[in-house]
Amino acid sequence: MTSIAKPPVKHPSLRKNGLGLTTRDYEGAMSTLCAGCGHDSVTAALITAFWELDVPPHKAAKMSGIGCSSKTTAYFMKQSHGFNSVHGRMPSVTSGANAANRSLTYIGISGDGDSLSIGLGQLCHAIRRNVQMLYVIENNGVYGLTKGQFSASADVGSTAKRGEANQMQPIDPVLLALTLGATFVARSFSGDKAQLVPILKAGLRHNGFALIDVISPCVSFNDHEGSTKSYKYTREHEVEIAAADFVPLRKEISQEQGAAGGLTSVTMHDGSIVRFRKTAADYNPTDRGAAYTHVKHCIDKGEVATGLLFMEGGSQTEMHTLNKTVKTPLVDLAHKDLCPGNAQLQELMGEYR
Amino acid sequence: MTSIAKPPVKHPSLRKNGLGLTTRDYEGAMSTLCAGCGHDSVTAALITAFWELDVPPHKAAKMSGIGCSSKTTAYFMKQSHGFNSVHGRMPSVTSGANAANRSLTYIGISGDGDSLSIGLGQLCHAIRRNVQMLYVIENNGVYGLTKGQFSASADVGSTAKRGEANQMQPIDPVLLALTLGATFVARSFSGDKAQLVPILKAGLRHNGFALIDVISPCVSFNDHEGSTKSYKYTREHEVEIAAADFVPLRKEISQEQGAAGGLTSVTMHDGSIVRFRKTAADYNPTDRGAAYTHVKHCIDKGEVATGLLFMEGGSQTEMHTLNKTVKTPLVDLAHKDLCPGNAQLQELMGEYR
Amino acid sequence: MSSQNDFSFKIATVNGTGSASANTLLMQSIFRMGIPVTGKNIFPSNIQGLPTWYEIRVSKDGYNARPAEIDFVVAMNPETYKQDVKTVRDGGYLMYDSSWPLAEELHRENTTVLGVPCGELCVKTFERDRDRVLLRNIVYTGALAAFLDIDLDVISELLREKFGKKPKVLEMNFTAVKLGYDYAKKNYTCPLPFSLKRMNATSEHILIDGNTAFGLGAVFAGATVGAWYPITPSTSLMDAFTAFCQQYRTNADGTKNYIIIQAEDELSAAGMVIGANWAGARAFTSTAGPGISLMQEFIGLAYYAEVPWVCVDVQRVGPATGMPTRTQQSDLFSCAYASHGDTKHICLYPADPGECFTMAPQAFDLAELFQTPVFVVSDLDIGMNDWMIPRLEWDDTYVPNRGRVLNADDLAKLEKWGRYQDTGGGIPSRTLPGVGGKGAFFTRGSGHNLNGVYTEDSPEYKAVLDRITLKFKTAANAVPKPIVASTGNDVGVIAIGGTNGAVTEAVAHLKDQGITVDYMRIRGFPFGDEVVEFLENHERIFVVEQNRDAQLRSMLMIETNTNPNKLLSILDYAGLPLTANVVVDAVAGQMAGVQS
Amino acid sequence: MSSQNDFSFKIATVNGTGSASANTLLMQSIFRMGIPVTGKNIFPSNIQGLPTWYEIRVSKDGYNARPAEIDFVVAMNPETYKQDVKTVRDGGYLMYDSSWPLAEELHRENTTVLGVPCGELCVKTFERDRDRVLLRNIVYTGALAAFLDIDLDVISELLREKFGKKPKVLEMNFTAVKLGYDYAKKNYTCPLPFSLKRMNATSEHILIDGNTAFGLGAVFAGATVGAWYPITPSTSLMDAFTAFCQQYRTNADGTKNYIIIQAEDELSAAGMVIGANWAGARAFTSTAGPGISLMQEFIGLAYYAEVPWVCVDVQRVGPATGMPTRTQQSDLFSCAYASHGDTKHICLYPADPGECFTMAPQAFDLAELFQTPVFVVSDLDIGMNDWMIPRLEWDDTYVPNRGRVLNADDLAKLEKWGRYQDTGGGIPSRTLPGVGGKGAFFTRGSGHNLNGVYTEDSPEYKAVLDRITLKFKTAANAVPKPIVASTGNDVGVIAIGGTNGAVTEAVAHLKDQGITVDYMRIRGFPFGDEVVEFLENHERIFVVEQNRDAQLRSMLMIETNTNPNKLLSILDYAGLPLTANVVVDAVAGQMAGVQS
Ligand SMILES: Cc1ncc(C[n+]2csc(CCOP(=O)(O)OP(=O)(O)O)c2C)c(N)n1
Ligand SMILES: Cc1ncc(C[n+]2csc(CCOP(=O)(O)OP(=O)(O)O)c2C)c(N)n1
Ligand code: SF4
Ligand code: SF4
Ligand SMILES: [Mg+2]
Ligand SMILES: [Mg+2]
Repeated sequence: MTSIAKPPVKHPSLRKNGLGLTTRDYEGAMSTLCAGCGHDSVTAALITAFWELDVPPHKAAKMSGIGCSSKTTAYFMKQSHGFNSVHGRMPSVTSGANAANRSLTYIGISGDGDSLSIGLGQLCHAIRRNVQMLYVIENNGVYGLTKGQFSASADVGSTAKRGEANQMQPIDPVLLALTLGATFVARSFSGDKAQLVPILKAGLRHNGFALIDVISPCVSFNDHEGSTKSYKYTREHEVEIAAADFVPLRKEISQEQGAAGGLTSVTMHDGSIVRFRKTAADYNPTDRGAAYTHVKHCIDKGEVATGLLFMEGGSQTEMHTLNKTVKTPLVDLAHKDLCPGNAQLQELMGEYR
Repeated sequence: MTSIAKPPVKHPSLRKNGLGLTTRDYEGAMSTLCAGCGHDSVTAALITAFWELDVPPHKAAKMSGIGCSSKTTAYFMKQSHGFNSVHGRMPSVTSGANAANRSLTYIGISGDGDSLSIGLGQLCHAIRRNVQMLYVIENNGVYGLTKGQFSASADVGSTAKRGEANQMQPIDPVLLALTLGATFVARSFSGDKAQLVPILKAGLRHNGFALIDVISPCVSFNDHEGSTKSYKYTREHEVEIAAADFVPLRKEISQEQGAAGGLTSVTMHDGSIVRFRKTAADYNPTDRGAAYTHVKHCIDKGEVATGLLFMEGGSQTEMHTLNKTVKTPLVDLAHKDLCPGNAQLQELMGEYR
Repeated sequence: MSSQNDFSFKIATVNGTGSASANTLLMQSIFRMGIPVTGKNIFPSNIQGLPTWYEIRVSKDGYNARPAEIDFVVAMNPETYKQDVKTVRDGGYLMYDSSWPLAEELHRENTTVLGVPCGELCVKTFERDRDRVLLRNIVYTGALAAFLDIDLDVISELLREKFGKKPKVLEMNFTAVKLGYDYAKKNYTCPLPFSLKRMNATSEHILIDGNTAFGLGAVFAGATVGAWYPITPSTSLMDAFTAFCQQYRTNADGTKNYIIIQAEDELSAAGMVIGANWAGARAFTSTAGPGISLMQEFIGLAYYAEVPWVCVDVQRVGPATGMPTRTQQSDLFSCAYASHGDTKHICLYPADPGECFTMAPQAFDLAELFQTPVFVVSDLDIGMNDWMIPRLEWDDTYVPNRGRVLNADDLAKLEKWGRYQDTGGGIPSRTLPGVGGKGAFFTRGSGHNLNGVYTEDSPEYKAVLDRITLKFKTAANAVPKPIVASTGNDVGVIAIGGTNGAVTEAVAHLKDQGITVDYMRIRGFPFGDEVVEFLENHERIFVVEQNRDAQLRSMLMIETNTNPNKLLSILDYAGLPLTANVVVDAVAGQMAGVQS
Repeated sequence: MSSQNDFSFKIATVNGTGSASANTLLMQSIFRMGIPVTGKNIFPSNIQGLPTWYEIRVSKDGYNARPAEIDFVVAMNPETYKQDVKTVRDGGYLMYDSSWPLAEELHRENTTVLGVPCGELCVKTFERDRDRVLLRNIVYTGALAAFLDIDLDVISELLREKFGKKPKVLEMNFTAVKLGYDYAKKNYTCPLPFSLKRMNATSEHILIDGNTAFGLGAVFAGATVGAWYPITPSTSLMDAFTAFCQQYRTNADGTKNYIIIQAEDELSAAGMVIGANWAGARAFTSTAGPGISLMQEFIGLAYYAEVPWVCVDVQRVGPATGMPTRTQQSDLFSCAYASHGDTKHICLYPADPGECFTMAPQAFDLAELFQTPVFVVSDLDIGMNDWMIPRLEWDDTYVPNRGRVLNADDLAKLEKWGRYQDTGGGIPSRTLPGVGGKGAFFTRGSGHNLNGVYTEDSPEYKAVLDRITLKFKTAANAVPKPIVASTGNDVGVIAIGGTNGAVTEAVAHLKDQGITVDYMRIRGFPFGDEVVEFLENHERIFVVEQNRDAQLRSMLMIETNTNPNKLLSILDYAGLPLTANVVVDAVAGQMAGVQS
């Protein structure tokens, strides 16, 4: 027993999903994060999302960089392979893994330091390549693991624990992703599981790169008065713009009841449907320009726009689609399908004379 | 005599500027770029801009990365120090030089490969830090020096010399800079010296990070039919949105005659004025959101929006301003102003007991 | 085994619970009692909730190496009881928080177990949860005061210095100390057979860590630009530089005579430092292994373009992310031979925080004199642990050696100037941006000739590279000389950096056993004449280093052509500071083998 | 000095003017005449307008090293006349384009100057500027055909193969050949004293460069993922892989059995390759020095987390950007000891394009068997120049050695599985994502124990590192064995990679001078038993390498504890392929010194 008593992450029930698994089967190692860290709530939401989606744990791959946030891949789905790589370079490792084996569900978890400082270039280029993965930024405005320096997502005027205010303008991953042509862009809050889970589910099923910026407070270094990434600040300034109900293909009808109000539907590549329940008037989450303007507007007002902010269904620009990669994962091709053999070689040799 | 006859870069006159120097005094080594390379025209425009601004050559520092574009710093102002650093990392080297000596005029020259692939992270963070420098991207859509691979600025459908079309969406440095909060954003064309020179001048005087994306065709690898970065394509699709007249402080009145049409004036930190002559209706180059929307709109229509697209005058977020750095360049401080001395040390030692 | 002022104890706690300040308080109290003391913090790479240990060694003889044996374990973390119990020496003592009784199977023979219900005492006395958690540490401090005879007045004085302005907090701390103290006194025979007694051996000393010392040294050396990216265990170095700059470099009008940039990564930090030095500032960065790996390209640029800069590598356990909160000397190669192509770099190897301070100006002087990257190769143990060292002194006559920088006047006297021409010893002269005229030149990492002009011509390229080789030879006798303790023995020991305490102690212990050896501590790379002489003058040489691959030994072979057969490795690379017995055992074992 | 099929000539032109294809045509013609021939392209790091040279060596004995002397210089670039004239051997010949008359001061005694007005002939004959520039190269080809007795039929045949579908172009080329040929015949005595005569020594050979050969080898080895960033001189390697994949790996429906990603930089390329290998593909990257520097952090991750991958380093001249279009062997250290912390990596050293092909499957097999990065350390000379080598052969019985990969069935048989447990020789077993169950594990570059669980415990950490050390020992005898040519001499020569031709030739020449030496060409790192034996069995050993710092010699010392006194360096690092005389002179000089 440590002197810090941590409440074990609670799961709603031990119901079974379509694979006959309970949420327990989606758990991982004991978290070593601080008690109350937002990241642990994201972990809990991920467990629910994967469970509800019936993703077989061994068919998922958990990818991360370095940071408290990047550690969270160890805390769920111990039946999945995981790769805690190097700081800021998870996008490339995931791109490579996906290149080799397109049949897995890739979940990448990163922090604001990992993604927006050292890893900014890789994040942008993974978006550009539209690599199929769900990319979660557990955004707390600081470098947690190295003890609380401001990250590039720290807002102007947000104060550090010792009082000094950040002066530099933040990089907003949502605006950035919209600018770079990301095909799925969302923002949520670790403290809002009801909103987070459906977005995670939609992101996991998106045929391309799905980015979710999750405000995930750091209780040790950035949850005080004056911080704009604290639980309190986020709760008070969160404005839900567009909620998403994710409707997996075969459950389409049974979930219909969840829908209410003005609905926009986007059909995904596998036929499943995401319904945007607009909570902000006039919000059209399939219009990139409008999404950008709206999110920017919220930022200017000091509001945190959350929800599934933008999405293009059935993306045609996913990396393998553009490459025309064979459907069979490359790792499953037999050597005989890959090696031309000596007869071909000898024919070729004629060209080198 | 090589077998390739290259017309020497022509300068309008051997008139003297305020320092009594002619444009010859702003020349550099003989260019080793291909005859007709757009980059050489940018060099010529830079010579004119520096000359017209009366910048003493030795008070400028020419910074670059690696690429054909990055070589161009050698081809002008041989009286300035130059630093051809490593691929994609010019922003950091320039930031450091500027940190040490804020009294120089920093001109950074890069390519689309250097800036948008390997150097993307550094470019974004130099923008975020608002380091005072003029950052020129000589954008040709390819890696010239490594023989014509597509860069991240290649448009979808633009073809390579051997015919294959680029499939991935481009990263647009202008939209990116606007999103990241850049305080001066422009686009121009190496073939349009009349437009380019005033923008360069304004950028050189901007108190903060000034980004100019200059479409600068690569005659060897990307100037053919099918390319969207060719001379022909750019000429045909260029749409001037906002032209800038740069009015240096002490010449304010004499240049007034250049102004015509609807004018917006922005006063810069040193009192000089930039006048935007709007050539597109309703264009307000001091409204970031509007600039973004407009540029995006042009892109969607296949147009290349050029001109001084956005500018915030008298920036308060320039790196040294935020840091409250002393006005004297740090390199000019004497050791006695830097070293506390032994008496202070002994006093301090008391705290370590 | 009873001893006064010569024992060690270890406190096992959980990180993020306030034990760090209690442990510092303990160490400081002993120091204030005039007794030489050393503390080693063994902490996890996490913020809260994982096991952490603090080892304190009290040594009247002034030995500061990590103790080979622990006389007394204070087991405050039930999760690690099991392993903590094992680390008590035979016949030693174990104190634990008896609020949670120790399971029977965890008891150990030959160890005296002392239960002190610290948690329970806190719960009974304090109301708020937070206070109960925090003050539990002060309770064990009080108990230790009783067990070890720590002067309560000293503890009170320290608490007063710390909490003087918060009387309520101070009051609670006093109460907590008393709780522990009284409980121990009441229930056990105090003090234990080993205990403390005031001495007067620390009055000219301070307690400081190497990162702080270097940060301070950089201020005195005149560094004006710092660029960095956070990474354990180097972060506190730039934090210290920042704090000292704020203190000493802020002008009356609030403007700053410095700028410190938290870069977006280590590549950028390196670039900034190179740019700033190129522009003429003294600029530096600090990092750890992963940062050194990321900086490799830039290091090669600075080497070949001959731009000075200083980089502190506070080494941690590699390879890869490794163990960020453990210590090692495993970046010797990565620093000395950093970057692709033919490259060699000046390295300084501080042995303690005192040398971190003195080597700061040396590093900048060498970097500017030789126009090349200089690495200060420290480690986690030196950088983050508090060491007892003599007070730092500054020589006010110090003038920075900026090397051969030509200004406009100097240039006026020259007919022609070539940036990369040899001006003696292989060292070229340089100019700074802003000087113009014939001093203007183009810095490039691509092929250039002695005048800095681009070249792809083989002889021109070679002329520059060969001159750099010559420059490096010159540097060999400009770096800090080794410290040699020789009584003319055939057998020698060589070490670098933070193992000095352990090796010094080992040499003394060996002598007690009748084995006399000479000892050389290397302080700089390239190796100078003294190093070569030592190698030549000894028949058998033990090379002590904290890495797996004998990197120092390899460097000695490569650079001096010493016959490998006479270089015997003593390697220790499991991540903790070296203990003297490792060296004693290895040397004595070998010598016995030879003699028999 | 008159000779048949044994001479060399050099053509000086301007890049970007079409001379490259003319030079290839010349070389290919000689090859088709059955005569052994080698060509070295010495080109600038720029696209158009700078001097470039092409050296062709004709050697009936099959020597393929760069020639020490040039018998005949074809000076087509007036800008470099001055230096080109100097490179003709005494008594040699110089042809130049007499359209621009040679200045008096550029004439040289003891050299026969042959003016051929190539430019003028073109201007008179062809109308379009473009044709005039391009065909000027064909005119000198024609003149050389006359001077050297190149079979015009062979030239015609080659032109027909190339331009068969463009009759007008073909016609013009024929005309241009004739122009040069006739002019030479008419104005000079042809052939020159050295000339060509058909042989039958090339029928089982091909002309190919190493980058193409490795790209092809990677296809045969079953690599499915390539990730890269363009950099000279490695770019053409991934270009070749791409082209061969398009040819051999595109399915009937247009889908591809491969994916090649142009990454945003080398860090990303390394990450992709590591990710792809981790997922179970054979994936690789290719780069040059700067890329190796940038990949250092990732290399350490793969080393410590034990993820296989293959990286080809096509070395160029360092340090820094250096001379991208010149050759060197100066990344030996950067590859073998890449990354911070204690790390060592398997390296393969191909000597020619043939070995680039055969080492491709070897590299992937070794990477997967040992679960570690493998470097194929090539260089610009091997990678980008056309070499005459025996036709490539593929053994259709080859089965990829995937090493100890456990699938679900394998796992079912085990009670418990630990990722980093030794399964023999220090090699662990691994699983691929997708397998689940007890095969699932967490890959991390931070401290982990033999079961892959996170640890900060010293013994646990050490156990993994020590097992990796053992694994590396096992690898020493699994990498390609050295090629040893021994006749039991006391004196040996050691070389690696592309200098093999020069060293082989030198050994022969030395023998002619009465100096017999043994020769070992090392092909892999870590060094196996044969390497150690060779070192032990020779009293004096010359280590030939193309770098300044004797990196190979250093590695030999470090890894085998060889006495440095017997290892003599022959270093050549100015950027051009090695010539045999450098070795001959150094060895003969030393031997003379010893004997006298
Ligand atoms: C190359 C490298 N540089 C620096 C570090 C040190 N480091 C570890 S985590 C981290 C920042 C983490 O911040 P973030 O991604 O926001 O994660 P958080 O801990 O806040 O969840 C840094 C700088 C490292 N591991 N590797
Ligand atoms: C680390 C590193 N990787 C790769 C290269 C090779 N390289 C040189 S220039 C260049 C691309 C240049 O493209 P761009 O910046 O667009 O310049 P351009 O030549 O098109 O003007 C590359 C990849 C290098 N020099 N360094
Ligand atoms: S330091 Fe912050 S981010 Fe890290 S675990 Fe603790 S609360 Fe979470
Ligand atoms: S290759 Fe292209 S970019 Fe480079 S110099 Fe030639 S035209 Fe310019
Ligand atoms: Mg964070
Ligand atoms: Mg380009």
